Amino acid sequence: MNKVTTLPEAVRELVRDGDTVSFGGILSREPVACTYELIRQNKKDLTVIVDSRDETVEHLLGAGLVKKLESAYVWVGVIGSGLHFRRAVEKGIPRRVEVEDYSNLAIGMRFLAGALGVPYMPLRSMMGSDIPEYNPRIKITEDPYGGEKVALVPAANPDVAFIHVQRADKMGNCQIWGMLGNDINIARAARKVVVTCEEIVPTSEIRKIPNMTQIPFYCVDAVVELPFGAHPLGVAGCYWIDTPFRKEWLAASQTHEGFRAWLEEWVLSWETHEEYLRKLGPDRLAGLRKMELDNFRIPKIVGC
Amino acid sequence: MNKVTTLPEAVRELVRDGDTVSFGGILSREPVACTYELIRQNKKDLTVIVDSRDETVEHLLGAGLVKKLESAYVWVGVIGSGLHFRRAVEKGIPRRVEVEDYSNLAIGMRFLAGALGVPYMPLRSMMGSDIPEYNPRIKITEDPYGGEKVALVPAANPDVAFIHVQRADKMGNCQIWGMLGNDINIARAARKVVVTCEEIVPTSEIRKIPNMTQIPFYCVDAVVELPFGAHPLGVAGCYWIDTPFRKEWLAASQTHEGFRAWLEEWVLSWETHEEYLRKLGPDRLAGLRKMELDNFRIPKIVGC
Amino acid sequence: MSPACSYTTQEMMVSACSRLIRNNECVFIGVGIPLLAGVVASKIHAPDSVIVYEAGGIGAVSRRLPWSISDNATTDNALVATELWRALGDVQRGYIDLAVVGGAQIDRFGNLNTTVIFGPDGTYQRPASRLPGSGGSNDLASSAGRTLIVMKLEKRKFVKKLDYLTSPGYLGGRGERERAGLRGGGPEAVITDKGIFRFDPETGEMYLDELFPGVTAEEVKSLVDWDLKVAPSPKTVAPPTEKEIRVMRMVDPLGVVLGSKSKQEVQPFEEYFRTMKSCYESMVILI
Amino acid sequence: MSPACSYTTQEMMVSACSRLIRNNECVFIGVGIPLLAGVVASKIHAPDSVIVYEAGGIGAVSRRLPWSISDNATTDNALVATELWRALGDVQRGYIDLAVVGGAQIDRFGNLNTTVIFGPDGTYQRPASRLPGSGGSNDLASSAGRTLIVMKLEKRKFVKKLDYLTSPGYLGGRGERERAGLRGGGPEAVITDKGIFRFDPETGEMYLDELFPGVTAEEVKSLVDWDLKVAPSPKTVAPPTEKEIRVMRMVDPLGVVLGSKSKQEVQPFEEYFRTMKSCYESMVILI
Repeated sequence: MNKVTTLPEAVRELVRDGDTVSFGGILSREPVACTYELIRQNKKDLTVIVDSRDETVEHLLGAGLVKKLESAYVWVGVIGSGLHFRRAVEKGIPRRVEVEDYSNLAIGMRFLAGALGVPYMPLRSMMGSDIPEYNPRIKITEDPYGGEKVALVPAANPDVAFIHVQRADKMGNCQIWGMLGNDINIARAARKVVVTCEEIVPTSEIRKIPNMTQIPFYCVDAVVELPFGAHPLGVAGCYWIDTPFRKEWLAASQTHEGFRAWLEEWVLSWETHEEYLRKLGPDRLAGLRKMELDNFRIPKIVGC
Repeated sequence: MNKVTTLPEAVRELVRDGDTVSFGGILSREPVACTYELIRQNKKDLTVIVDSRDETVEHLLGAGLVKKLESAYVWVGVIGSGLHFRRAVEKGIPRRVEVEDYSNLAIGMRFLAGALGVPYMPLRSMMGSDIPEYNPRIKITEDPYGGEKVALVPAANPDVAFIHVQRADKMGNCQIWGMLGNDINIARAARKVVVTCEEIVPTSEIRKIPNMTQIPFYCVDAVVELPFGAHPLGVAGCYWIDTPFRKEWLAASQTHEGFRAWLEEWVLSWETHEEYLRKLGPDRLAGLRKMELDNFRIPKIVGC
Repeated sequence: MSPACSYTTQEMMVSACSRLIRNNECVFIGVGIPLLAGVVASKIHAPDSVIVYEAGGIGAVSRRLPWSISDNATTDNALVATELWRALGDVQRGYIDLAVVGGAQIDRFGNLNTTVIFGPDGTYQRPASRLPGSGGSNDLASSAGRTLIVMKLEKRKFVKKLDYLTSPGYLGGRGERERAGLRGGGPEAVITDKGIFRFDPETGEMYLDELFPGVTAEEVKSLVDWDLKVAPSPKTVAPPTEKEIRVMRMVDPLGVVLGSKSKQEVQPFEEYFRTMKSCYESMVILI
Repeated sequence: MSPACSYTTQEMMVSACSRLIRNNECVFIGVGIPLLAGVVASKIHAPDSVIVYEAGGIGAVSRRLPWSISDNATTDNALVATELWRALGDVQRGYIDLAVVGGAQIDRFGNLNTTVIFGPDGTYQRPASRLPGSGGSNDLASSAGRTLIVMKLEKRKFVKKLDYLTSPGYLGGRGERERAGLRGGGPEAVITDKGIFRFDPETGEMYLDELFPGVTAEEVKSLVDWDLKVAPSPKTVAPPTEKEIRVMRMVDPLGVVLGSKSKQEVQPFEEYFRTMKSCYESMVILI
């Protein structure tokens, strides 16, 4: 069961125009390299279902690939606003995007429902607010047991999910360190899953600590070894956030034309992730890695 | 936040006659020592909500402490039948027990609902079967999104849950190795949680691998260090199943009187878990430990 | 693949069941014969099948035969150790190709009872005979890609009408699963100690499809409480091979599944310790 | 507790907010001032409070100030690293005592808008100004034991009527939360750069309760778009102590929260690397 492939291959094989897609991670461990590849292959008219996002969704919006966005939050961390999100929603640049708001827990419950194969999930958020007023897919109902009010949200079962993890084996068993976001449910909810990882490890490494395998192989369709696959965001135990890089693309993104030029320079002018890393340069990559390893390392697991 | 106490104290303080109780583990890692203490303190008229069980529920049924049983499965592993379960249900010995059947996933969903603080959970099991015919709390409904049939089960929020884990700190952060059963949801669903553990470790040990902390301190009310707290069942990385011991109590339990005599000998004739372990003897305990460690050890975690 | 010269009925059932497990499948497995069949399949013709245990162990490579769906051995050297609701949730989501379960009563549509036998004046709350309940059986029967059922053939077990329908087969016939809202494929075969039954693709009714060596269709019909249909010319199930027998005896030297030791017999602790140790040692050869 | 001789408004807000966090509380914290306030509280008067971050980090002891609710630092040396839906599910279940959040618009009942400003002809699908959305804010406002809100006091932010109610305060007044089905306690205080607001226990309406040094009630009233009620004799908030200021500057040398560096300014990578390194070194002293 060897699912190892390349990112261009995985995107070509598994994603179609018009698909519904989701991304793992959240502000860190987002599969940024995957969105670069979606942009390179110009996968259009996507419906995107996400919790809270910056780079992944901002880039797709800026590149005009998103038809509809079902989300709780799109903004760029502490360093800026959601420039592309605002431009798309407020001005239709580069294209109109339909929005559908949820809370973060509501998006989490949509993925949980999707992961469990049930059509919806009840929760106690959003009641009394305007979120359901503008989103008819959130239903405020009476629970048939105690007659209490509960909000219902529909299952999310994206066509394709992209998940970036610290390590996976070639079967697709994934071990994630640090915060887990909604990855575990997203992987189970999606029809097809592309895993990119910092490192492909032998299955024997996975077996040393099976309690850390959050995503089982049977959810996964493609495995790609992609070090720095979340750059410029961070990955726990691997590298810290590249803030100067983020500020650069944000500065460029003040205008749509500026972002197109940035895309040309950083995404469209080559074919592979390796070239992107070469352009960043080994010193910068080593610096980001050192900044993380000075603070946090993935613990060493000594099996018996 | 030091929650360390003794088992007699925890049971005295936290459990009342008539309470609804649940137990973690499943066929292994069941908190058997806790049920011994419930029997010693004669906590009566309990409603028990469990997935699949042997020792924990069998002992409580045999001791006549259970008023109602909401479960998916009660039997004694591969070595026997549910003698006390059968005697209670078929003959009312030592007392009548009301039963309410679910499937294992249904019980799991009841705890998940309880853990999330929502009143119910939808699932796709039990439809078309007789389980809902005899259990009016399972409702077959139409989902308001696609009109599909789904079964609903009510949240389980037991008054007290007992969870046995490999290690916990004195705040109550628990790290569990091996199969996890429904423990994570049971701990969150219960109003009060008693954690017994093979070993209390410093919080600094917990911090070496926070991804392994499945139960956060804020769910936990009492922490008791109780090595061999699941005996005669097994605990992954700690000890293997004591089959001869299990066959002995099963043999004794062929009659209710036989079980009372066994209880007298093994549970009621002393006050503390330490005396029980002394009666088992160090050779037997060392043997059980060796049988496990020859096969599986909790991996050593080397932090940075 | 030389046939074994001598084997028990249990061994024959384990062998027949194991052969229905295909390579590369995710197999959700219950205790007893299903469990041993899964282990045998993974050691012989289905090395890339992965066994999923209900309490959360996935893909274990243990030096012990698991004795339950949740004992320590179910996560030794496993690929994943997770939660019960996750494992069964993954079945519900459709990730599990095959489930192998047992039962106490079965009807002609493959529906199972493992809850109660009412007896003459029994009720659900006070039956003549209380059985363990569904466990995960209903969930597997509802949602697994397909299911195999393993049961001894006896007239009181193969009944016209179940006392209680715990786990769905084809309910009242083909099409009824879908109408009830079930998504799993339903039962594929019933493996007994006399032969293998399959289900009519049109009606969903069980028929005798293969016979164990030396068993006749008439004998089988006499052990079933309804007018059993029989395939035009039932094949004979090939007996266990030597290799299959060797593997199963190596894996289960205590006879937990194969039944070579009495369940009731209380063994002294020291003897238990020694037997388990030799068991691990023989399993090591297989890993 | 000597007062600091000089401090910025942001530092005053961080200090005022941090003091409302009690020891032994589980505090669910948003980015920006809430985050820094939580860290300051835990280093000064609330050492046994535990900070919970939305993406799953609980009780981190990091040598870096987390910059978001999900960056690597939120799980460094943490007690628990889990999932987003679990952390917010634990809020829903009632395990979280206090949540600290921000907002773009607030009304007199403490309801918040972080979704859209419609503008003259705007609609939800095409507003004048699109904001990030709820994130976890609605979930916290719905279910946390109580909430603190941190916002700059401006007339366009403290409005008569919200464009869009993202996160519930007391909705239309006391009692309405319960009727809507919400279980959390609702807002306790609003910490601004001019003073602290609290809520009438009877009506749920916001009133000015405490003033920052040198600020008058009239000034505050002029920055609020409705006829603001004022406590009989508003207390003055004590200024930050030297220790508080020292801790916050040590923890945030990049000015991520305190704003000493411009957000837009692009720093060369080498300088960023050096500043982060000195940041870790100063944090080590605090751990």
